[in-house]
Amino acid sequence: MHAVRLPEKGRVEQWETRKTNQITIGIVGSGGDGAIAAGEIMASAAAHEGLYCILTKSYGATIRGGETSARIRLGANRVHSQGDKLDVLVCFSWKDFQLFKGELELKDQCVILYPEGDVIQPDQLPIEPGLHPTVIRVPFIKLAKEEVGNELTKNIVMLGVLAELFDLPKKGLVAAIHHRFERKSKDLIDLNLKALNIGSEYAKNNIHESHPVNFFYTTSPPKLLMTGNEAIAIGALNAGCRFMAGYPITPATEIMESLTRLMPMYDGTVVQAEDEIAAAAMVIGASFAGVKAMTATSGPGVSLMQEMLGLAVIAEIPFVLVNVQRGGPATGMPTKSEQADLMQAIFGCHGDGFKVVLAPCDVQDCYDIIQYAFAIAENFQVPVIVLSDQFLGQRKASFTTLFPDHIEVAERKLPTETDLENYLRYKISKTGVSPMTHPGIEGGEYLASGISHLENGYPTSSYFVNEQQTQKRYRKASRIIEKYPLWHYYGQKGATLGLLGWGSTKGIIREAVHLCTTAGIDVVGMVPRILHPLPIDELQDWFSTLSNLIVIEMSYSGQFLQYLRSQMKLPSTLVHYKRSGGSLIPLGEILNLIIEHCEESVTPEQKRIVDPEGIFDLDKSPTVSMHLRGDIYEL
Amino acid sequence: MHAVRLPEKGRVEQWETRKTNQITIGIVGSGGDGAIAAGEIMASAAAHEGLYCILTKSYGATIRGGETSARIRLGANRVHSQGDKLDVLVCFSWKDFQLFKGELELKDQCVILYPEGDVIQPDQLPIEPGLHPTVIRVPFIKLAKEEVGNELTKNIVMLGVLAELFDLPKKGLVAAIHHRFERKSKDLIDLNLKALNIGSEYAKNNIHESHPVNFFYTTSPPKLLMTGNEAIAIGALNAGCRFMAGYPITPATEIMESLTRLMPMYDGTVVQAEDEIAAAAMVIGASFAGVKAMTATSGPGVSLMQEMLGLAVIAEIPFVLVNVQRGGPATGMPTKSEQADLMQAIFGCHGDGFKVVLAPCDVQDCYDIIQYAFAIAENFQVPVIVLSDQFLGQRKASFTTLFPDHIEVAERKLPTETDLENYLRYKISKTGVSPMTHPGIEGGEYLASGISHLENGYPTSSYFVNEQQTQKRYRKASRIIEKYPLWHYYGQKGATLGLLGWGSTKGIIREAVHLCTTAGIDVVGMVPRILHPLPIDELQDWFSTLSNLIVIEMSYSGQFLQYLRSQMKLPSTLVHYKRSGGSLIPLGEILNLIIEHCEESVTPEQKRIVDPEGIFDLDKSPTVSMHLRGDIYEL
Amino acid sequence: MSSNEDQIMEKEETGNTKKPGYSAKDYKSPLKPIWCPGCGDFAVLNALQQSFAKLRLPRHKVAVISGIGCSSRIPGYLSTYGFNSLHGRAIPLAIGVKLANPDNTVVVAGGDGDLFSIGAGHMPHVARKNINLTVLAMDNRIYGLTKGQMSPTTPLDTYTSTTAYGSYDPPVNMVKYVLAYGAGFVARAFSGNLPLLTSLIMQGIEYKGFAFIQVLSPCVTYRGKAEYDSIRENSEVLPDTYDPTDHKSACEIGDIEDKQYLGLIYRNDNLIPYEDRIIEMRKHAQKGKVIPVGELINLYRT
Amino acid sequence: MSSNEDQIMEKEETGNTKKPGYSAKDYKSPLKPIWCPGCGDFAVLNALQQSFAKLRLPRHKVAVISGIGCSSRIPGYLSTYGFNSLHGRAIPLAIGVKLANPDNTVVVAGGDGDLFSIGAGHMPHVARKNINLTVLAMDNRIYGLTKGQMSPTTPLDTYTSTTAYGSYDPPVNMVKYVLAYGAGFVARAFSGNLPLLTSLIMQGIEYKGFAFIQVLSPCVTYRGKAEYDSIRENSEVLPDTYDPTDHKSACEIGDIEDKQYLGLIYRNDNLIPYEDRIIEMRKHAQKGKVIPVGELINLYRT
Ligand SMILES: Cc1ncc(C[n+]2csc(CCOP(=O)(O)OP(=O)(O)O)c2C)c(N)n1
Ligand SMILES: Cc1ncc(C[n+]2csc(CCOP(=O)(O)OP(=O)(O)O)c2C)c(N)n1
Ligand code: SF4
Ligand code: SF4
Ligand SMILES: [Mg+2]
Ligand SMILES: [Mg+2]
Repeated sequence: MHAVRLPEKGRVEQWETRKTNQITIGIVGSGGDGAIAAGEIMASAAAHEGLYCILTKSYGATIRGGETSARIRLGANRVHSQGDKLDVLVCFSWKDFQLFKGELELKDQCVILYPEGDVIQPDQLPIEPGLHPTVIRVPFIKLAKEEVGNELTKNIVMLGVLAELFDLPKKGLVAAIHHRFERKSKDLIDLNLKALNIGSEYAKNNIHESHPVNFFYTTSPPKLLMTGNEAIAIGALNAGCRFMAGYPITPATEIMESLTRLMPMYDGTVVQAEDEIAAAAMVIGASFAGVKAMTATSGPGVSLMQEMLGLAVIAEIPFVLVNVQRGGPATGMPTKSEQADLMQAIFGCHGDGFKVVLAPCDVQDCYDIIQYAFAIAENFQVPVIVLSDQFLGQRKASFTTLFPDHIEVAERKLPTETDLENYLRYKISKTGVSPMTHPGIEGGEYLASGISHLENGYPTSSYFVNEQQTQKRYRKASRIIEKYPLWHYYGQKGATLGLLGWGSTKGIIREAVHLCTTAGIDVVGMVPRILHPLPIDELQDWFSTLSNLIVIEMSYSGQFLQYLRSQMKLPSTLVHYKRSGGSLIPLGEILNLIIEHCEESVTPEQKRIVDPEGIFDLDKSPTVSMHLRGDIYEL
Repeated sequence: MHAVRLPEKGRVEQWETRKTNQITIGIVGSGGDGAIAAGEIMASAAAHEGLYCILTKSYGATIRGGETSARIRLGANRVHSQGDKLDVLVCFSWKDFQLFKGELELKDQCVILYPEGDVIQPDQLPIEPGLHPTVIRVPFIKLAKEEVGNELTKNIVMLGVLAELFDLPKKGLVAAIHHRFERKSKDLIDLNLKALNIGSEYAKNNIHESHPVNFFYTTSPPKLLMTGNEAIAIGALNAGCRFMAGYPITPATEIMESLTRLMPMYDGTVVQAEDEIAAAAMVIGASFAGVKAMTATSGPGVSLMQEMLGLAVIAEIPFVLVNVQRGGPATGMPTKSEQADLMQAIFGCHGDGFKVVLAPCDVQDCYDIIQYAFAIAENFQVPVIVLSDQFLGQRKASFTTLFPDHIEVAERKLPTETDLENYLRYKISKTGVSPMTHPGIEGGEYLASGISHLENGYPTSSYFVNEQQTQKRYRKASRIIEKYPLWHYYGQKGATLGLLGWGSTKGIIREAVHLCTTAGIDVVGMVPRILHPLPIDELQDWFSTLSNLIVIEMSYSGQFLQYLRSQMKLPSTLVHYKRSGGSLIPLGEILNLIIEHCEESVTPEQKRIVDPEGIFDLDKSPTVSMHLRGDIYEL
Repeated sequence: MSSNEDQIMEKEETGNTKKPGYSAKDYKSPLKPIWCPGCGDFAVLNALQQSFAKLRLPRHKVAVISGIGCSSRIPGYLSTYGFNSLHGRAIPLAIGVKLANPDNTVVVAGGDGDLFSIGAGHMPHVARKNINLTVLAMDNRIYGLTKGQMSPTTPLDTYTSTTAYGSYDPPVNMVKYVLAYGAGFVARAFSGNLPLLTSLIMQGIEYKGFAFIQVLSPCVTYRGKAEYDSIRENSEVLPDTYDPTDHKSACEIGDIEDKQYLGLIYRNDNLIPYEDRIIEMRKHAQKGKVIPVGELINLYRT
Repeated sequence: MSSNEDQIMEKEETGNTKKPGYSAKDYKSPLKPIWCPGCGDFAVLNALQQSFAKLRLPRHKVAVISGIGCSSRIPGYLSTYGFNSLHGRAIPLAIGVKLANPDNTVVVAGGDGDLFSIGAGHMPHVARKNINLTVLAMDNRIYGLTKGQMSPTTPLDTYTSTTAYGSYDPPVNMVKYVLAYGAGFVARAFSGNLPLLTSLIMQGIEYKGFAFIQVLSPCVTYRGKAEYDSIRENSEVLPDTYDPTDHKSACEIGDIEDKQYLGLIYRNDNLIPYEDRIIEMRKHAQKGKVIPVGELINLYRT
C-alpha cells in the first residue's frame, strides 16, 4: 500500500520537510493492539540510545479490550512536556481514537499510519477538518500473521515501520526488545526481532512517498527510564522508609507494587491493608513505634484517610501520604490526571489541622520530593502529603541520573537524659517540636492520643491548654518554609510576564518559557514544590517584579488560585487558565495566552521562532475552547 | 452561714445595686452534683414564665463524676448570646471550676455561692485576682440530707436559694419540677418541691447580707424551649425527611435520638448504622430511591463521609448532612464547640465537588436552616451540609414560636412524559438540574454512578464529556444563591464599622451591635447563613459601605477569613478576631475591638451606656490574651 | 455532538424500549460489557437477566447496587435501575434503597475485594439485621479492575502484583463468615454452572430476608484460563439429600476448604426481616396520638 | 502555670518513677480513672496491671492501643506506652505498632462498638493474618461514652436512647465471629471474675499469634447495676474437662447464646504468626544479591 497525501478540497499543496530534533508520536488502539507496549518499547529504545523521552499512557476504564493510547515524545535535547500536537499518529482503531476526543490533537502536516484493511477510507478519517496529513496505510495484521507468524506482533511490525520512516534508534529497539522479553523466553525475543525487521523491510521496500517529518539526533550514553511512581518507591527507600501499608488504587498502585518487591530486601515491611483507613492507621502505628512509614493512594483513598490525618496532626506522628491524583470527585476518572485534590490536601480534615503539602513536578522530582517529605515529616513530627498526579505517576521519562545523597536523611528528635527526667511528650517549645520517644525506649513511656492533651499527653478539655497546643503545632509552619525553600524558577530575571503553576503542569510552563525566551519574549515561570505552608514571602517578591501573571492548573473550580487568594495578596490583574483534568494542557493555548498578555507586542518573527511549524495558530485570536480559559480576575 | 463580702486588699468598697432585667448564672460541679439538671430546670422555669433564656452546658470528657458546668442567661427581653461574665456563680467544687479555666469569667461585683463544708476559705477562692465578689456559703448538703432527706437534692435546694436571693420565677420552678419528674414518680416531684422550698426558706431566714444583683422582669405567656439539635430534628420532619441514618457522636447524637422517637410516627425510618460511612451510604441509597434523607454527625464522622459526599455530588443525589461541630482535629474536644470544619465542608472531598454549605445562627434558625437545606438539596440535586456547632446544638433556648409553614417544601423534579421518551438522567441543562427518577417509576430506569458519565448515566472516560458534566454541576451555584438569599443584617444602615461572622458567633455580633447602637456607636453586623456558594455580590455591596470590617470566628487558623479571601476581594484593611473553640467568644473583647476600630472616637458616656456595669474594661487598652486577636490584615 | 454517541452501545434487539416484556433480553442495557473475553462475570449477568425474566420482575421495580470492580460493572449492563457506587459501599447503599421502599427488589453485586476487604465491616451488620437483599459476591480471588493484586480470597502462596514472593495472608472463607453472622440464606455458585447459578439467584430473590450467594467467577486475565478447570476439579454440587435447613450441616460445609460445595448451603425461613420489625416498631410508636408534623413544636412548649 | 497542673493526678505510690519494678502498681499511671464507680472496666485495668507484673514485662516494651470509648480510656491509666487512637481503629494501628517492632508486647483494648461496629471491618483481617496481638473486647452491651445508645451487642428489645421502642437489631456474637475468622486463641472473661480474667490475659499475651478475649464488663450507668447479677446468672466457667484445642467443641460453645461460657474457648498452637511469615518472605527476597539502597536507581538504567 502506498502513502496517500490528502489535498484539502482538491488543492494539492507543497510542503516543506520539517527538520527537527524532537518528534511526538501517538499510538491508539484497543487493549489487544499493543499500543501501550509499543510505546514502552520505544521509550526504552530511546533511553538506551541516550535520548530524552516522555511516554504518557491513557486508558479507558477497561481492563482488556478497551481504548488505550500511548503518546511518546523523543528528543536529543531535554523534553519538558508530553508534547502538544502529534507529528505521527498510528491508529489501529478509529473508534478508539474518537474516545480520546480532546486528548490527541494532530499537527497540520502530520503523518498518519493505519491498517490497510480498515473500512474507513483516507478521506473519511474522523480527524479535525482542515488538516493536511500524509496518510499511509500499512498491512500490519497481514505482515504479522503471514510474515512473522503471529498476529500479536503487529505492534512490533509497526515499530519497524516507524523506525524506518522516521529514523528511530534501531539499535535501541533491538535492545529494548531483548530487555522486555528476556525474562520470558528466547523464542519471544526472536519472534519480536523478526517482526521489527519485517516492519522495517516492508517500509523500505513498499513505502515510497516522502513525508514532511525529518527527525534527527545524535545518540549518547544510556539514560535512566522510570515512572514517577517508581521514583517515589525508590526515593522512599532512600529516605529510610521501612514500613508501607496501602490498598491498591489506580493510578498509585505501582508504588506499593514496587515496594512489595524491594522493601523486604532491606528488612522493611509492606502490608496490603483491608482498606485505606486501615492502611493509614497501620502507618501511624508503625511511625509511633519508631519506624519511618508511608502510604500511597489516590483521591478516594485520601478521602477515607481524613480522620487518620487529623489523628497524626494532633498526636504529632510523622508519616508520608502520597496522593497520585486522578480525576474526581468520587470514582471520577480513575485513569486520568487532575489537580483537584489540592484543597483537600490542605483543608480536608475536620478541625484546624496543620499538615504539609509538597508536589513533585516531574519524574526526577518525585525522587527528591518524597525524600523531602520524609525529612520534613520526621524533623517536624507532622504528616506530609505528597501530591503527585497520574501524568507524573504513570508517565515514563528518561533522564541522565538521580542523586541519592543530596537530601539529608532526617532522624527523629529523641529526648535527652534530662528530657527524660520529667518527660513531656508535647512540651511547649519555640519550634513547636518536642522530643519524641517510641516503644522500646525506657523512661519515655507516654500516651499518644487524638484527644486534646496536656504536655504529658494526658487528655484535657481545658480550652486554655488546647489553645496552647494548637499554637504549638502551627508554630512549625514558619520553620518549615525557612528550612525547605522548595520551588523552581524558569526563564530570565526581569521578565514581567509570569507563569505560575504546580505539579505536572510544570512541563508546559517550562516549555513555554523556553520557547518564548528563545524568541526574545520575556516570560518567567515559577513552580512551587512546597504548597503548604505556602512560600508567601518568596511569591510576594516575585509578584512585585511582574506586570502580569498567568496561573495555570488542571482543576475546573480553580483550586490553586482559590488557595493562593486565601493566603496572600495577588497581583491586581491576573489571567487564570483552568480546566478539569483528563487531558494535557495544550502548549498552544498557553503560548497564545502569553502572546495576548505580554507587555510588548510579539512580532511575526518572534512567533515564527516560538512556533516554527506554525501549528499553534499564534496569529489568530485564540480559539474559544469549551473550558474556561483566560479568565481575567481583578483582585 | 452568712454572706461574706470580700474587700480587695483590705479596702472595703461601696457598691451599688445593679438593677437589671438580665442575669447570667453559672453552676459548676462534678457529675453527681446535678449542676446541669439545675440549669435545665431553671431554663424550663424561665420559659414557662415567658422569659427568654439561653442555657449552655459544658462537660469534661467524663460520663459520670467529671466536671460539668451550666451557664444560664435569663432576661425579660430577648437574650442574644450566652452571656459574658457571670453575675452569679454557684460552685459545688473549686477543683472542677479550675478545669474550666478560660470558660467561666466572673463580673467584678458578682455573687458566689458555695458549700459551707468546703475546705477552701472565702479569701482563698481560685478566682481571678482583683474581683469584689459577695461570697455566700450555704450548707447545701446538710440541708439536702437532713432537711429534705436525700443528699441528691442539693441542686434543687440550691435553686430554692437562688430563687429567693435573685427573685427567680418561683411558679416556673414548681412547674419545671413537675414537668421534669412527671414521667418518673409523684414521690420524686414531692421530694424536689420540698427541696426547693427548703432552699428558699433557708435563704429567707439565714442569708441576710445584701448583694448587688437586683434582677427584675415581668412574666409573659410560656415560650418554646428547645435545643438546636431538637430544632433540627423537628425541622427535618417538617421538610418531609422520612429517612435518617446515623451513628452516635457527641454533640450530634440528640438529633438521631429525637428522630428515633419521632420518625416512626410518620412512617419514616431511622437506622443506627455500623459507622458513619454506612450511614451516609444508606442515606444516599434512600434518596436515590426517592425519599428525602439525612444524616447527622460531628467532625470525625464528616471526615469519614468525604468519599460519600463526592459520590452524591457526581451522582447528583440530594441529601442533607448535619455537622454539629466540636473541637478538632481528630477526637479533639468532643464536648466543646468550634467553627473549624468550615473548609472541610466546602473543600473536603477529593476532586472538584460542588456542594452547598448552610449555617444556622441560633436555635430557631436550626429549624429554618434544616428546611432550607432540604429545599436546596431537592431542588438542585446536590448534597447540602448544615454546619451547626456544639453551642447551638446542645444549648437550650427559649423563644416565642417557630413557623412551620414559611419555607416552601421542595419536591424533586420528576421527568415529564416527553423526558421519559429518551430519558437522560444527566441531561445537560441551563440550570444544571435535570429530571430525576427513582426505582418504581416506569421508563425512568437509569444507572447512577460515582464514575464520570454520559448524559444517560453510562460511564465515560472522555475528557470532553467529563468537562461538560462538571460545568453542569457547577452551574447550580448561581441559581442557588439567587433563590436563597440567606443572610442577616443587624444594626442600622450607614454604619461604617462592620462585624462579620457566621453560625453561633451571631449571638455575640448581634449583642455587640445592639449595645453599641443603643449608645450611638454605629456598628452593623452581617451573618451569612449560606456559606457556599458565598453571596459574593451581597457581601461586596456591603463592604463598599464600610470603612472597617471585623471578622470574627472560632477557628485558630482563621478558616472563615481564609475562605472569604479565596472567593472575593475584601476591604483593604480588616481586623481578624480568631481563636480556637472550647470557650465562648467574650463580648468584652469584641466591644473593645469595636471601640478601638470605629471611625469616631467613643466617648466615656457612650462606653457607660454600652457597659453600664463597667465589667469590660472598655477604658483600658485591651488586655493581651493568649489567643491571636485583633490581627490587622492589609489585603 | 450528543455526548452519548461516544459510548459503544449495542443495538437493542427490540426496537421498543418503552414496553419491556419479561424475556432475559429485556433486562439488557444498550451497553456492551467490556469484560475480558471469557470472564466469569458474563455468566452472572446472564443468570441475573434470566432470573429477573423468570420471576417476571418489572424492570422499574428492580435496583441493582454495586461497588467498584470489574464485577461491579454489572448494573451498567442491565436495564433496571442501577447504582455503581463506591468501592466497598454497595451494601449500606442498598440498605437505604431497600428500606426507602421495600416494594422494590434490591440486588447487590460486588467483588471479593469489594465485599470482603474494604466492605468487610458492613457484612456482619446487614446479615444480622436481616435486610431483605440478595447479595452476589462475585469471587474471582483477585483484584481484577486494578490489574491483579492479592484479594482477600487469593489462595496462599500466590504470586500477584503485590505479592512478589508469594502471598502469605490466609484467605477469607466467605460462607463461613456469613453463617457466623447469622444469615438465613447462604449459597455458593459457579459461573461455569449457569442453571444452578440462575436457580440460586431466583431463590435468593424470593427469600424474605438477607440472601448471600458466593459466585466463583473466574478472572481469566489475572488468574488464567485454567481457573475454570481448577474450580471444576475442586468443587462439587451438593447432593439432593443435603438438607439446607440443618444449621449444623451448613456449618460443616462452610468449614470445608479443600472442596467447594456448590448449591444452597443454608436456609432458615424463621427469621424476621428487618422491614417487618420496622413495621412492628412503627405500630408501637403510633399507638398514642400522632400529632401532625407541623405541630411538633408544641412538644417543646413548657 | 504548667499545663499539667490542671489534670487530676493520683500521687504515685512509689516516689521513683525511673526504675519501675514488676508489681501491679508499677503499671499505674498518675491519672485517676474517671469511670463511673462500679464500672466493669476497673477490673480489666486491674487484671492488665497484674498480668504485666506477673509476666514481668518491662513497661517500655509494652504498648496498649485503644480506640475511643469508656473502655478505650484504659491506656491512659497505664504507665506503659499507650495510644488512645480513633473510634474503631485500634486494631490496624496496633498492627503497625507490632510489625514495626515485633519485640514489643502489643495489647488492644476497645469497646463492643469500637471493635464490632465501626471497627468491624478490621477484625476478620487481623485474625486471618494472625498478627501477634492480644485483643480485649470490653463488652458492656451499650455505647457508654456517648451516653447510652444501642451497641452491636445490645440484646433485642432493649430500650436505649436510640431505641425508643425497643431495639430490634439481633446482637453480634463476638466469639462466633472470631472463630469463623480463624483466630487461634479465643476466650471469654468477666469483670466479675478477676482471677480468670487475669489468667486469660496472661495466656493471651503469651500466645504467639492473634489472641481474642471478650470481656463482659458491665456499664452500671446505662445498663444498671443488675448487669453483674444477670451476667453471673447467665454465665458459667468452662469445666476443667473442656478441651480448648478441639475446634468443634469451640464452635459449639460459640453457638450457644443463652449461656455465656467463660474461659479459654479455643486455642490452636499450630498457626504461623504473621511476623514469622514476613521473616520467611524477606529471606526469599534477599536470596539474590541485595544492592545498596542508594544504587537502586541503576535498576532503571536501560
Ligand atoms: C476507596 C477506593 N479504594 C480503592 C479503589 C481501587 N479499586 C477499584 S476496584 C478494586 C478492587 C477490585 O477487586 P474486587 O472487588 O475483587 O473486584 P473485581 O475487579 O475483582 O471484580 C480496587 C482496589 C477504589 N476505587 N476506591
Ligand atoms: C468516627 C467517630 N464516630 C463516633 C464517635 C463517637 N463515639 C465515641 S465512643 C463511641 C461508642 C462507645 O461505645 P463502645 O465502643 O462500646 O465503648 P464503651 O464506651 O461502651 O466502652 C462513639 C459512638 C467517635 N468518637 N468517632
Ligand atoms: S480482569 Fe478479570 S475479572 Fe476483570 S473483566 Fe478481565 S477477566 Fe474479568
Ligand atoms: S458510662 Fe458505663 S462504661 Fe462508661 S464509665 Fe460509666 S459505667 Fe463504665
Ligand atoms: Mg475480585
Ligand atoms: Mg460499649
